[in-house]
Amino acid sequence: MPGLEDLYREIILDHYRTPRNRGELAPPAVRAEGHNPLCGDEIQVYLDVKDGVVSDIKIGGQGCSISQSSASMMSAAVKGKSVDEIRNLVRRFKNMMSIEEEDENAPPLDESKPLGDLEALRGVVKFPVRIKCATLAWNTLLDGLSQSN
Amino acid sequence: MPGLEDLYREIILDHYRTPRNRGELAPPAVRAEGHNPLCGDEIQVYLDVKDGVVSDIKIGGQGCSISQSSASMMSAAVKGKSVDEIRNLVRRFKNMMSIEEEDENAPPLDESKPLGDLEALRGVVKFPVRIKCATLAWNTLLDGLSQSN
Amino acid sequence: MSFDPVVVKKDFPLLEREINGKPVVYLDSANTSQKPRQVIDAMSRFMETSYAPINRSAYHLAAESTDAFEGARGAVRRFINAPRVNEVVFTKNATEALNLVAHSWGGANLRQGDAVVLTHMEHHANIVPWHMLAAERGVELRWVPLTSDGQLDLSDLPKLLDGAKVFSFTAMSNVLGTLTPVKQLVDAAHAAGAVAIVDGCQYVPHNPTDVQAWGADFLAFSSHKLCGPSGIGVLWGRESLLDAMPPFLGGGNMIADVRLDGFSCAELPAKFEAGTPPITEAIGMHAAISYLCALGMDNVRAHEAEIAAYAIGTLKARYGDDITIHGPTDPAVRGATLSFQFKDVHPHDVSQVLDQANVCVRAGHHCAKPLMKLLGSNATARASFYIYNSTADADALADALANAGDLFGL
Amino acid sequence: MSFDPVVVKKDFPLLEREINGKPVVYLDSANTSQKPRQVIDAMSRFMETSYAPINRSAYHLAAESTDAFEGARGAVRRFINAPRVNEVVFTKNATEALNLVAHSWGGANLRQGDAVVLTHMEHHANIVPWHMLAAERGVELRWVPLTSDGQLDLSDLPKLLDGAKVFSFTAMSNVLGTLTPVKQLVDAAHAAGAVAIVDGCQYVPHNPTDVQAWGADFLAFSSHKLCGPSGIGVLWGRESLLDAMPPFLGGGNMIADVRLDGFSCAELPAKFEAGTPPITEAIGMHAAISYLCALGMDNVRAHEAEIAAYAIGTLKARYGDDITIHGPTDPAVRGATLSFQFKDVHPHDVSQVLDQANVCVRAGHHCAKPLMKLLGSNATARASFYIYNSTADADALADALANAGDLFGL
Ligand SMILES: Cc1ncc(COP(=O)(O)O)c(C=O)c1O
Ligand SMILES: Cc1ncc(COP(=O)(O)O)c(C=O)c1O
Repeated sequence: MPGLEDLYREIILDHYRTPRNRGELAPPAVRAEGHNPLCGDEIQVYLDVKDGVVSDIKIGGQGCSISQSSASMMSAAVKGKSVDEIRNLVRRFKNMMSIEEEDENAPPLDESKPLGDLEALRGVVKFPVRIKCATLAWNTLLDGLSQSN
Repeated sequence: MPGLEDLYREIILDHYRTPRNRGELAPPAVRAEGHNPLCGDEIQVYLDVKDGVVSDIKIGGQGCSISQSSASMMSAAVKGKSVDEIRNLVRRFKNMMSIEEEDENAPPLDESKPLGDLEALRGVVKFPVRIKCATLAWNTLLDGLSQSN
Repeated sequence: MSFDPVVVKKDFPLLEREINGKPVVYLDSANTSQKPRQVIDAMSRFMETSYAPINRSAYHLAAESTDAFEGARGAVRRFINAPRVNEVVFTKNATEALNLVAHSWGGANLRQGDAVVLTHMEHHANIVPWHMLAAERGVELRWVPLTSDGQLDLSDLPKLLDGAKVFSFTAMSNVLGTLTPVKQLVDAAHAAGAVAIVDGCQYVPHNPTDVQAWGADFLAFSSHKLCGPSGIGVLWGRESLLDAMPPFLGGGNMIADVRLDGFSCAELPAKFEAGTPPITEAIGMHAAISYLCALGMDNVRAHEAEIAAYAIGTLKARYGDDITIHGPTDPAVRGATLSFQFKDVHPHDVSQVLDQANVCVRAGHHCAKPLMKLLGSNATARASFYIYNSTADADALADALANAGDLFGL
Repeated sequence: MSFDPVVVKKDFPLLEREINGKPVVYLDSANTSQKPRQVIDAMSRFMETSYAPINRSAYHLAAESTDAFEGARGAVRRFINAPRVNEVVFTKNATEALNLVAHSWGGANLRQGDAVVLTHMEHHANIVPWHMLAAERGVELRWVPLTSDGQLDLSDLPKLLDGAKVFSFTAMSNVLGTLTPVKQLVDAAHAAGAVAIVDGCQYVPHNPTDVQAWGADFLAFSSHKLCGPSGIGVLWGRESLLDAMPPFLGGGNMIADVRLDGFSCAELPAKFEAGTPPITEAIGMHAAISYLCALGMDNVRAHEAEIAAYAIGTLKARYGDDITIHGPTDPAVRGATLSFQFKDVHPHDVSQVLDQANVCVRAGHHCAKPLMKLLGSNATARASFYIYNSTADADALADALANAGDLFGL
């Protein structure tokens, strides 16, 4: 069994204790809501999308250290990026979580930029039950992006 | 395992080959229909009930040697008897088939008269699956009697 | 034959049993199949070492058990060549699977006056749910008739399908052994704009199955007929159809959210799996599928065509016109399920006499009363063969039958 | 204690398992229970020697297997003291049992504007089926609130029940461990003219059950929580109610007759048991019931009251205000199912840390989201004890918890 240190990296605990971009955005910002039906974690992702760019993002909801820190890191990584860049990032993150690509016709993955803080979540793969915690925010983000179309 | 000779007594085969009281009765005779949902046996029992007496009975339907011979013997045993006598007989027959009494308030059983040919069906008890075949006609008879009330 | 049924039989502990000093000749596999040691052991081992909740708890043991459970889903996907694993829904049996489709897809899509096409050889599991729907909302049921040798009579199929919303049919008759032309039926359904539902209860255990080659929309089957445990069945459906369907049973696992004023559904397949699933049973079914795949489903089919030919040949040679075998005689269009009438002996009595020799056949309506009516009786005796039955079992059947005629003086 | 849980534990092979050299401390029995050797062996033995179809075929083996299956029904009847054996319906789990009642009794008896009363501590299995009915036909759901210590607040019960047709409630909360006053609730339901449905999932495995003493109308529970196999559950209902209800699933076994133009239903209990039932699972459940009865259900209850008191005492002594244990503290009105909040550590993380010590607890909403909302969070950690858990397991839980606070620097 892998040790807890693989899961609870210091940087994860930091994002958990001090989450970035907590809050809400008023309409016309998009609001997407995600549930982890297995454990009850809930998340709200608010997005301001202008000219194909996520100019602002806020996160609401409750969850465990993994889902909360993943949401926090995501918000930091996404803010100010273009929708295309973000979609690329979501795919990279899901790959890292060993989730198979669903869309065979997707464009080639751009892995040139470093993942930064997000790398710290790589250890989650060793705890398969927690993968759903880590990806909750990201799936909710995707939902928000498609609403903004 | 009990031998087949316990089941297929000569008298049973005789009633099977030469069933008594086959046919139908026209209305106002009562018509009751029974199914053995497990094997598909079907039976129709027609009853003329006058002044508390079954003055005539006819049997229709299809089934195996046990259900057919039981129906034939029943028709012979029942014809001309009073409804009370018949209800007593049905209870005796079911007892013989090891079926528990449902009605705790039933009157005491009169076992003074011999069962006659019906005794031959006693061997069916050793073949529990066939008990439903043997009792099909009797349950249908009960149904007919309650219709005639 | 590519496997030896006599060798296969050694994997099935029950078939070593003797009653009154004589071995059991099990010819009732169309009803339910026996279980190999591999399945029994997989279930015991799972309960002894890995049993834990599925999809609910986060500890190591629960993750292990969830993996094993979802592994079974993957095995089913491969076994029937379904495109996606989330299209595989575990039910309690094929009956629940067919009720699920009738209730959920039918409930959402069928209106007063819509037509559902069934065949005259369907099992009650593929009739009664449609009767219930018909009674509830005035749906019309239409019936594909049969030819005299027990195949589907397709001459009027386009007319029957005209305007129909559903065509639901068996891939193999549990009474006649008839294999139906599934791909052709699916194509005809689609040409008419109807969804094609395949009852694979009898087919899947005995033949290689490929839902994509068929182009079918739904497939239902049960574990207990394919050497797996009782208590679990499968509904496969196209993702797009399942996704659009309302839920069936409500409760734990099938929800995304529950509030005092309503609920929302989970993703597939959880949406259709309310409550604690048949966990150990999924493990057992996985072992059964692995067992069958190791034999090779092509070989299973070849064995059964052979044994059907042998059994029909033997019975006919021995009893001539005293025996009527229902359904097609050509082994190319039938499996090894033989319904027969012997002289004038009632099937129930036939089965009783055979039982004295421990030859286990079913007598009755086989949950196909409309077909019985068509055959002009209300019961048949049925001998059904599987991977563990050899020509010796067909001989035992033929031998034991002789007594039936004698006893009734026929 | 009248039995020694350390001795009982030796009957459960899985509990001898070690992960990373440390034994498993299984505290998730409210989710699903482990299986004793006696159950595992009964299932294996049945598949090895007696497995055959139920209620369909007439040969010796089938009669034997039918007897064993119906024997299980008799055992269930005695276990819950039901008046008649045909009132015991086998389902796939408790969820199906509750759906059956909601769909069939509710479908036949509830009309627009009718009220169904539930409690705020229900499991989704006793909520979602009523939501589905409510959406379908405009039925009103009313909720019995809770007191601050997690018991039912009955002060407004007569008002809530006024004009209600159904009162459906759990006999024991799967989150709080609360035992509800079943007889009082049944009486209140009847006084208001409502039927009383008891969700016995958590209660029946842990307490002596007597449906006649309760005077209840329906009872639902699952085998897998009472040391029996997955894949089978029970609905008990009063004969007069079951008799008057329309069928639920349609197919084989539940019919008296099927024609092209309709069908008629079989007698109880077959009417509600469509398709091939969970045969081996019934045998396993019978073995589980026999196992529990040998321990004595009074003793089981006494053991759990004791272990609940010990665990609550130990955790409180050790962690004081750092731990909040939900639900009543008096062992007289609770079972040994403890939901708790530890410092500010999220339950999911608590369970992860405990898992490092092989202490298996569930973290999540426990399929009771409305209750979670009331508790002001969306998850709890839950340790649930059963016959094989001793005070040593409570100590292991307390020990392992220390790490959770450390890790998060709390
Ligand atoms: C109180 C209660 N009701 C209903 C259920 C549902 O039982 P099952 O999942 O076995 O159908 C459970 C268990 O999950 C429960 O604890
Ligand atoms: C063709 C067919 N369909 C449906 C069924 C129903 O299967 P189950 O009883 O396992 O639900 C059967 C078997 O009984 C069958 O042979």
